[in-house]
Amino acid sequence: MKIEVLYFAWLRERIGLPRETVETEAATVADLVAELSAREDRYAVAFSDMSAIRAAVDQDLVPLDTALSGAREVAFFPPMTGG
Amino acid sequence: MKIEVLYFAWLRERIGLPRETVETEAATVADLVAELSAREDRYAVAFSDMSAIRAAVDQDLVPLDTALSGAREVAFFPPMTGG
Amino acid sequence: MRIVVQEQDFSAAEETADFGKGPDVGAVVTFSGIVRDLPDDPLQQMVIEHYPGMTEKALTKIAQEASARWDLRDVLVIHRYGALSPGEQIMMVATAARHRAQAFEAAEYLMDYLKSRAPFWKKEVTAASADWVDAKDSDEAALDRW
Amino acid sequence: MRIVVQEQDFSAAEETADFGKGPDVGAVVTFSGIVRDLPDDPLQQMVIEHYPGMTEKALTKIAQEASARWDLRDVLVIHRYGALSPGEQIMMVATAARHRAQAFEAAEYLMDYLKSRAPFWKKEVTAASADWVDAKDSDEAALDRW
Repeated sequence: MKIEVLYFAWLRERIGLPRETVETEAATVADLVAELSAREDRYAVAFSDMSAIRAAVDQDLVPLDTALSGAREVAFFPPMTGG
Repeated sequence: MKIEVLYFAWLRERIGLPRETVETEAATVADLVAELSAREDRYAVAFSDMSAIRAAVDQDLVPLDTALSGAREVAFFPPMTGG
Repeated sequence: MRIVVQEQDFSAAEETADFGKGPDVGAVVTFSGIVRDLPDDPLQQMVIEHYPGMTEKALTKIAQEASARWDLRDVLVIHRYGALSPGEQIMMVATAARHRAQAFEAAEYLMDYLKSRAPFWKKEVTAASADWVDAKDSDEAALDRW
Repeated sequence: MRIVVQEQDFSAAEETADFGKGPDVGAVVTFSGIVRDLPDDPLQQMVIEHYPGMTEKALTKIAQEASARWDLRDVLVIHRYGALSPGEQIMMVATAARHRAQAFEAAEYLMDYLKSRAPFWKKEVTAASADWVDAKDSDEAALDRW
């Protein structure tokens, strides 16, 4: 399946791009992270501390074990700091 | 001594005047209340439930046993309801 | 610090236009109190009586205590008296601080003390009656949290 | 309910001029967040990144939850993104309710959730550095009270 993957804040800076289309068969968000990390060092570095990473599937904040079936858009980012 | 005595809200309405000058030797605020209550029924009625009365001496909220020595102005009123 | 006690209406927008300006201010909280209508017996007027002189003194003391306790960079208290109609503004407070918790807590403190320690009394006038508003036990109890 | 996410500045006065009008509203609380300067290394810019689409969705959800929980009569959330200078407004929330406790609590709830659950990220740019602001444990902990 094709998934739009988005990166924000320092995750975007470390990976070096704001978004990309990924062809993947990953079952969960965590599986997608493992797949990306195996691809290139910059992903492995960016995702090295998953306690500092939050994820959203189709614009809803979700836990990392969330299934990806039917997902169109997955986003990764650090804890939010709005307000 | 001469003291300016002020009444507010329903206390003012029951006593029928907003302020008066009182010649008194009352030692405390409570003594002044007793003296006024002994004077006329409308005072006795207004002061009948002292748990519903607050007092200020020279514009500071005080307990009823506060001494009156040196006081220029004493005010009586129900619990405040501002805001 | 600015304390205003007046009969006429005020513009919350104008009062807060220059409020809390400063390099150190990260949070501004405002509270406005408005005359609500009564559900069953429509309110004609809310009459607010006050104790001139003591009112300003009490509000100044409350604002000074809040300023010291929460390290406020600015504080504003405006309270009206006289006859108000439903929908009219009764009063407002504003607090400016470095962080949001300070600004929120100080504004709530100001409101709690203003309600039970500043000499204002409200009377609700309807076609059928004119009653002084009773102080609530919960208003006095609210002071215990500070 | 009104949710605004925009780059340009806004007028708190205009936004709240007609806010919370209604026979039932007795209390309006507003909170404004402002870019503070940094004490040692003067701030040149506060850059706010956001996630278009998710931001509006998250803010709407937070505002709807606050409205239901505190029976709000009106709620407003405005949040900017882009490069801001010290002293500029970052965001504001406003709540209108029957009583003051509802308006205060709802505004604090909105701020607590907005801070940790709406997709905004702040970067502080000075002459010497450009650092993403770390989320505070205390911000996450603040959610536990609700």
